[in-house]
Amino acid sequence: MTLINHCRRLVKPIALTLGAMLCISTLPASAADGGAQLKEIYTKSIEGKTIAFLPMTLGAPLMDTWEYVIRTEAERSNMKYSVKDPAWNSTALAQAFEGAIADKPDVIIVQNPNVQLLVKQIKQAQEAGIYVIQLSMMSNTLSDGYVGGDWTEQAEVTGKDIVKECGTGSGKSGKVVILQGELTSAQNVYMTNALMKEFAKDTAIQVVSSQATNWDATKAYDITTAVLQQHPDVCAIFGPYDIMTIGGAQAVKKAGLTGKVLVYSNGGGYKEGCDAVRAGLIDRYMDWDAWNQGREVMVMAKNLLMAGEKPGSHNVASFSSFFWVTKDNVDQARCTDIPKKS
Amino acid sequence: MTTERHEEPMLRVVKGTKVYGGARAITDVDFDIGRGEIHGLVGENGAGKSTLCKALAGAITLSSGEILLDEQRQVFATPADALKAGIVMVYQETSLIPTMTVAQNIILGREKYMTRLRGMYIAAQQLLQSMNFHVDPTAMVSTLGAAQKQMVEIARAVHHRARLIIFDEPTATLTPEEKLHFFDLIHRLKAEGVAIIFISHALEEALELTDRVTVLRDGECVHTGPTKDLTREILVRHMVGRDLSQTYYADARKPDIKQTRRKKVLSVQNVIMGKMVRNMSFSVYAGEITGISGLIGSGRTEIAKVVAGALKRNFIYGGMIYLNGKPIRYRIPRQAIADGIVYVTEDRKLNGFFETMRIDENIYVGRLATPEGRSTLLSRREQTRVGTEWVQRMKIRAINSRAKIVELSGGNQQKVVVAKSLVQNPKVVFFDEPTRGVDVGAIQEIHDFIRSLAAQGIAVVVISSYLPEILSLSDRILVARQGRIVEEFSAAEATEEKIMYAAIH
Amino acid sequence: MTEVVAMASVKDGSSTARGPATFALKNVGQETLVVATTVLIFSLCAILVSGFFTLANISTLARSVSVLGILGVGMTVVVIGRGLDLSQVAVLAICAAWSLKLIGLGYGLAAGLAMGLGFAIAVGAFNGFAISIIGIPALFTTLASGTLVYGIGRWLMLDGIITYAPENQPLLLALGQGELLGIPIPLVIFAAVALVGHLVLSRTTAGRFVYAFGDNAEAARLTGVSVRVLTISQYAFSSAVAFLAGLVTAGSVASINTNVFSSSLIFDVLLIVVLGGVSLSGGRGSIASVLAGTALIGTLLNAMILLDVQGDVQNIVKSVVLLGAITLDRKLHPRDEETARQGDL
Amino acid sequence: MADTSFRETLIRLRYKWSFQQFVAELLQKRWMEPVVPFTAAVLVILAFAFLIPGYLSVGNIVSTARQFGEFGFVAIAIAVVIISGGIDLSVGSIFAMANFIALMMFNMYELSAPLSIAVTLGAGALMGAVNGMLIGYIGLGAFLTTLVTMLIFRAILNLLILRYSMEMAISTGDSRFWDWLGGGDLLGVPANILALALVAIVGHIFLSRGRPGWYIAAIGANRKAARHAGIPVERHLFLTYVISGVLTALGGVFYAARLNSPSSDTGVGMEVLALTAVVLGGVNLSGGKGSIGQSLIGTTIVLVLINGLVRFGLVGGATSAFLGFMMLLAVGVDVKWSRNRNKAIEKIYVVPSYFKLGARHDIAPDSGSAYALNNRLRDAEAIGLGKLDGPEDVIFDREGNLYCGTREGFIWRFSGKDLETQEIFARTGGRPLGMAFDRDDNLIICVAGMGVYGVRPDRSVYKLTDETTRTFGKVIDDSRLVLADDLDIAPDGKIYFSEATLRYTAQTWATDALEGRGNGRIIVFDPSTGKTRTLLRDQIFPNGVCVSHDGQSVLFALTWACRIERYWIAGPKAGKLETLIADLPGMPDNINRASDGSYWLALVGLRTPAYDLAMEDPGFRTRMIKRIPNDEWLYPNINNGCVVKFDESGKIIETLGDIGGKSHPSVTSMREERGYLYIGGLSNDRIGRVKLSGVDEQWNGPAAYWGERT
Repeated sequence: MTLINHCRRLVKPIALTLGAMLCISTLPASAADGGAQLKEIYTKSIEGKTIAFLPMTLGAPLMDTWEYVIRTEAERSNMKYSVKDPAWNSTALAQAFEGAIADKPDVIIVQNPNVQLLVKQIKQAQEAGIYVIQLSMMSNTLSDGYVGGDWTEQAEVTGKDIVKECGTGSGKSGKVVILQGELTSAQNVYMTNALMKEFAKDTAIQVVSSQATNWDATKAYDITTAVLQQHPDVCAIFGPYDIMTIGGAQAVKKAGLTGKVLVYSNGGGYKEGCDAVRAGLIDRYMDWDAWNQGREVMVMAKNLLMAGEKPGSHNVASFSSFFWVTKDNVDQARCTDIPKKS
Repeated sequence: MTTERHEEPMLRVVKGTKVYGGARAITDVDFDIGRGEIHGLVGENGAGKSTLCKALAGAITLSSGEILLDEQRQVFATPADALKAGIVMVYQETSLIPTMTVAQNIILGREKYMTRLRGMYIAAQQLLQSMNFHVDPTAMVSTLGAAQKQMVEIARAVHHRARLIIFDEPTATLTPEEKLHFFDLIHRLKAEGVAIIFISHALEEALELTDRVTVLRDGECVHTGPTKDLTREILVRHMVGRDLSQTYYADARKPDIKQTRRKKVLSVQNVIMGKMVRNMSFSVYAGEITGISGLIGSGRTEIAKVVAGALKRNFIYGGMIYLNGKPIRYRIPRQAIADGIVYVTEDRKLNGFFETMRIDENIYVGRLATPEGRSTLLSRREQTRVGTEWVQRMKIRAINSRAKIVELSGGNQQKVVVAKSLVQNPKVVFFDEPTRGVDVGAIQEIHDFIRSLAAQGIAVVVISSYLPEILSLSDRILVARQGRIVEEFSAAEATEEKIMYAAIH
Repeated sequence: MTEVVAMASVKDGSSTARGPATFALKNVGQETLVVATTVLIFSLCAILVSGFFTLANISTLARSVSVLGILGVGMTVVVIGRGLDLSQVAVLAICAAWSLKLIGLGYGLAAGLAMGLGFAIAVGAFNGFAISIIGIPALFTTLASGTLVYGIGRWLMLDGIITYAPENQPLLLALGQGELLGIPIPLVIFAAVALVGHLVLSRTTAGRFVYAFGDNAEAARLTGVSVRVLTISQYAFSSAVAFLAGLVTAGSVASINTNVFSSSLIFDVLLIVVLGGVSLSGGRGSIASVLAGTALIGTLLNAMILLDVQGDVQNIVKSVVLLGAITLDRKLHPRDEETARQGDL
Repeated sequence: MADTSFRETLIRLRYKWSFQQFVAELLQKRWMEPVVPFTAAVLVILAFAFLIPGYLSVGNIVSTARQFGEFGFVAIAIAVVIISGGIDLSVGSIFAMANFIALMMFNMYELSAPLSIAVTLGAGALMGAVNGMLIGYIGLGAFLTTLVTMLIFRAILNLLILRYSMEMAISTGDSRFWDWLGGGDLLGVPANILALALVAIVGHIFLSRGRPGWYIAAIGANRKAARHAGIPVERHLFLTYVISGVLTALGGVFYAARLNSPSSDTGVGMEVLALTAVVLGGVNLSGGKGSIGQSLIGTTIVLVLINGLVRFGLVGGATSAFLGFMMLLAVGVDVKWSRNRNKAIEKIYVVPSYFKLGARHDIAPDSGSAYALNNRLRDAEAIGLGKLDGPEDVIFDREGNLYCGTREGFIWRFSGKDLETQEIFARTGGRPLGMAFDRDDNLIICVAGMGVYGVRPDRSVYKLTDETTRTFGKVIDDSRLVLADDLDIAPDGKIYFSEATLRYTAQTWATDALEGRGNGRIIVFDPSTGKTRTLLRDQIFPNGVCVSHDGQSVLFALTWACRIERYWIAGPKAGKLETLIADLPGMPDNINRASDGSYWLALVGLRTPAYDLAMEDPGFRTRMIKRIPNDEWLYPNINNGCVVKFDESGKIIETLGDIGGKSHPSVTSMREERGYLYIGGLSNDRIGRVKLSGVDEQWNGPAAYWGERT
């Protein structure tokens, strides 16, 4: 399932606007009794407001992390909070979004499954006076805000690393396996395309298999097993989603090739991902810190509320940072683990 | 074999042959019928009457031979072709749409592109009532009884204004009065120039109604001629292929009537089940054959099923059933079988045997379902043993006991069904139409077998609508009508007339 | 006229004995056809696809289809009994995941597995109850109970979509990853389940009753088979087998993703069952049919992975093969409109 | 009845309007089949309205309705297929494919909106045709075939999306019509709901009244029977799947217009959801039964349920759990319900009500009352003995020929000096009952089961009427004439006739007595306009009808009520109804004019104390009906009757009886002709003739009424 989508051409204007927004929002704070007045403004514009969160699903580590952070932040700020679980179904998500508009919350945080879904609904929400922030995934319509990663950039970094490890001069076979998620998901497409561009720069790199797993670890396991039989000398395996890639990594481990085949993946830096790195299943793990993204999106929501502009009048963005986690630094990494629900 | 006909026949079959998976159902049959003629088609079960008629109606296609309509060669690939040519068949197993109303069924196939429902119901009511068929046109066909379904079929054939109507045993489910209306209808149709093929078991009807009669035996045409030259005896001789004195029912009455002290095994008292069984009471004695006669829908099948646990009697006000003085109420047949009560079905194709299994496997399943035959693992030896034993005892004619049951003739299939129940060592056996669709030779064997069961001290109940069968088998005859036993005769005093009178009045 | 009668009586009784020796393709069962196709495709792959005909790959092939095969065995038993079990995948996911969770919470391996198995059997028994006693069609019952079980599992029994295998339970992982005498354990389990299924169906009274019931339910009831108990047991068996398949799945990747519920896995199971020639109208087929179907699908899938054929193209190939098989079957055994059973789907 | 006690009034009120009868009649209606799912739908909606604030807000209803529109098409598609005895699992894939193709045509190739829709529907038809070819013509099983095509269509769609998704992501078409389809409305009703309503109405008419619909249902219910009826099975199965494909594609078009997103997960699992919806609505999975309305009810339940649960904010699992639970619950109840529906109707069909008759007159021969019985009918001369089967009514023409109808539907004529020539004059079919001659010597007959028929002197039979106006607001359609009983013709030519009961037939009419309720009516047919009109409703078994000597009023007998009523058709009291004779000692049947200006009345049977008592206790009769077989029920005595004569004021003048019931046990009619009285009986085997004394020996009914022939 699509996790994140990004339109590169939007990056610059959004970044600029974000800066402007931050300035505007801090202006009233320059009065005499700064602290008290600011607190009053904050309280007035934040408390009792409603945040509606619409992820693609609940029950997966990434979404659960976001959900936890957003919920606790909202509770801390005395905001009302609601969440819907469309269970991986984009039609249900659209339905939930329309339902949310009818409920008239103040901010909707939505994870858009693809670039075209919700185009009309976001406009409708804004016309109804609701701020819409997109988390991790964008649509063709600019909403009031965006928080998430830049997939192309991440894939470029990953690709360069793979070329370095496996390409000309590394002394290795140069054989690479890509475990795609779902072929049609935009995130998958952006990452795969960027990777292939990087690989094209080095003739030694040879992609021996590029199969869809539909985000399923079992399928990744089967595919990897079969490919490793045929090409025991594979240099690197890349999977764009940690939970699914673990299946492929189990196959590597089963084949006794741990350490010989480099497993690349990325994720939100939650416990499950870190455990995989610690267990030696994933060698290079690109962590884009889902916990932090949850914080960022709440900050953005509060800023929008305090600024009080008409929804749809500004578009702001915040692109998440990312960093490599390997076995060496995994103990220093945050590896967030949300408390289990009782 | 003279046919006194002056005009060209309307429809002819020339050397019609139909082969079903190797077996010939009809062979080189020549048949013809003229305008406004009522043509009787008689023969025993499996003689090929239905096959011939289904070919005329386009339900099946002949393997070889020709059908000529007005001397034009016709190929009926589907019933639709035959309908277009004006040939309608009224099937024995009624061919109605159960989820549609009576009126819809009547006009189905001849309806307008859009139908106005109220007009349809009124028109259907007029049609049905004008034939004195008392059926509600708005009723769903699935809620009708057998006789009413038959009436709807007949009404449909009339509505279709066919040139040729084929009636396959139309009177089997009708009461004498309904038959009267039906015969009147046939005569009116004849007067309108409609040709009618009339298939019947009841030879008297055929002799009374028809202009000509064709007799089929074993798929071949053995006689065609004007009805006025025929008598019942001649017909039977043609049908059976033997002299009358050798035929089965001629001298079937048993000379000795058992009058010894009888042990009452089963006692049914005031049993009520829905609409079908209303206050049924009778008793069954060991070593005796009790015959139950009655029209279809008289509750005779249902009471047998109630006793054998296949149907449940009303929970309150449902009456009592005693087995050897002990009250019983079964939820499922398994319990009845455990107590030694078995029911041999009237419709073996529908719920009699397992078509994917061999003879011995079928019989062995029956054995396995009893408390004494129960075992966790199958035993090949036991299977072969019961298979061989019962193939011999029932004189089942097959290459061996491992033959597939679908390859057998109707009579042999019936014997397997009987064997499957008798292997369960019953104390009380209900035979529901034990010889329906069974060839003559097998009838006698099955009857002999039923008698030998009684001789062994088993209580036997035979349900049949065929009076000669009841008369020849039973020690005691019960007559069912409208869900109750209305009359009881001893074998000595019973006659066909008495039974028939009791069954309908 | 008497002569005619006499002549006819000579022929009497010979009609049933007559019957031409039938042979050729008409008598070839679908199972044989599938086996032949499998052998053909297998040989072609062995020659044409590099890396196919190696011991390691064959073992991979077998391993990858064993979950499908295990489910297929359960499904076959139900389908022979004229039923259908669409709740298998939900049971596979939820019961296995629940077991893992319980073990993880420290209930111990045996207790965890027993509870998972117990829940699975309860679901199967419920299916059988709803079908045989309430009278809801099997297709619908199992569809609904699958949804119900998945929902309850996700809602009340499990924490997230994915449940991870508890650490320090090598036995659990071995179910999916281990080997026994060089044979992958999933394959061993598949073989064991298939053997049990085969023995139950062909050597026990219960198995014979399943065939009888699937062939003619009413006849079975009248013969004295307790059809309700039978139906309940066969769905319970199917569920238990699904639970086992779930453990194998969980073992191979050390986790189980309940999202497998919304995949097309159940359709693949039906595919192998039907491909092997188990009739959906009941009473016909055997475990051997499932093995044949599994082998064909396994060979095809493995070869296509090796050839790096795109997943959707794989689906198309797979589907067209099935369509071809059932079309050929229909051509060899044309439907007789006068005798066909009503309601064959 | 002035001394009616308070308690009795209460009881009377309690039974006046019967809820049970209302329910029984409702249950008989075909559209009541989905009553369980419909109730479920209402309950679900109410539950959510109660639990979720703002659930019934306009905004939410509209947004739910928009999804309803798209999904509704798919549900109808799958319903049609299930009715045909098949199943279509490929609808989800076809839906997604249609969504994609519509967007591709409209956005990428920038076709006009109508053209895009046409192309999409064509594609839907094509995909349906693939299914149809395989299932209809090749004869594959529907479940497997559509399972496989589901996978194939989905795989092809994925390949297409893979190939075109980038181009489609950036291109957008522009059309106001397209936008209206996706988000517009007409008078607040969303566009797709309008389209769905249109399709549903047209579809419903086609399914319930149109040839293709009938054929599809017939094939689904019994394929062999359908084939025997000449239905081209293959072609209609093919057609079914094409219809399914087109309808699904239409849903896909609206989805495309609304969401504008070619997601690859579009329509995944839709087949299961649609199947759920349709089955919840009560469409029978085994084929042949079901309607569009049912599938839409089911759709409502499913969508409202999902929508409500998602809005509840429950986690995904809970939604599934509730859905699964509801599915099992609703279908389980529905299965049990449909299995027992007919049984339920049967159980509650007969609805006894409270009815109290007045005191019985003494009828003992020596009682001296006007009703005192004698044996004057016992030695009646028998006519047609043994030939006739139930001459209910007897009548004479101007020439003195005697006519009667029999149970077989024949009209017999007895002619000659001593009526010695006996012949079947005509055949009407049905059960000929009351008769009268009109001005032109046509014999007009009430034929039970058929209506009012006429026989011309040349023996040709013709129909006058077989239908009357439908009562507004009545549950069952009462326009058919079920049991036309007796008639008479007013001087202006209008035919007044009675329909004894609407709820029972000529075979089961006696059961009507157990109800003691007004189930019959008086109807008038005007031959000059050909119009039939119901005059009086809710009459307790109206039977004999007779126009008074002066032609100003119509007398009619209420059999179970033991009353004679007079209805004024002319003069100052026109339109008024009054009771002429109450509390007769027996059940009145036909009334005919006598030569001396009075009237003859047949009493079909005499009242008994036990029966009178039973009529006052509906509970007793209800128990009796439920507990014992119907041939052991307590019926009114209709085995012993008599003939009485009364004058214009209702005074009884004379009584003729047959105490032992030897020759005329029950008397249903009598006619006076030239000094004789002729007696008919519903179940008798003869017509009786009794010489009357002191009457006009030349009197002939038609001549006296219509005057000499013109």
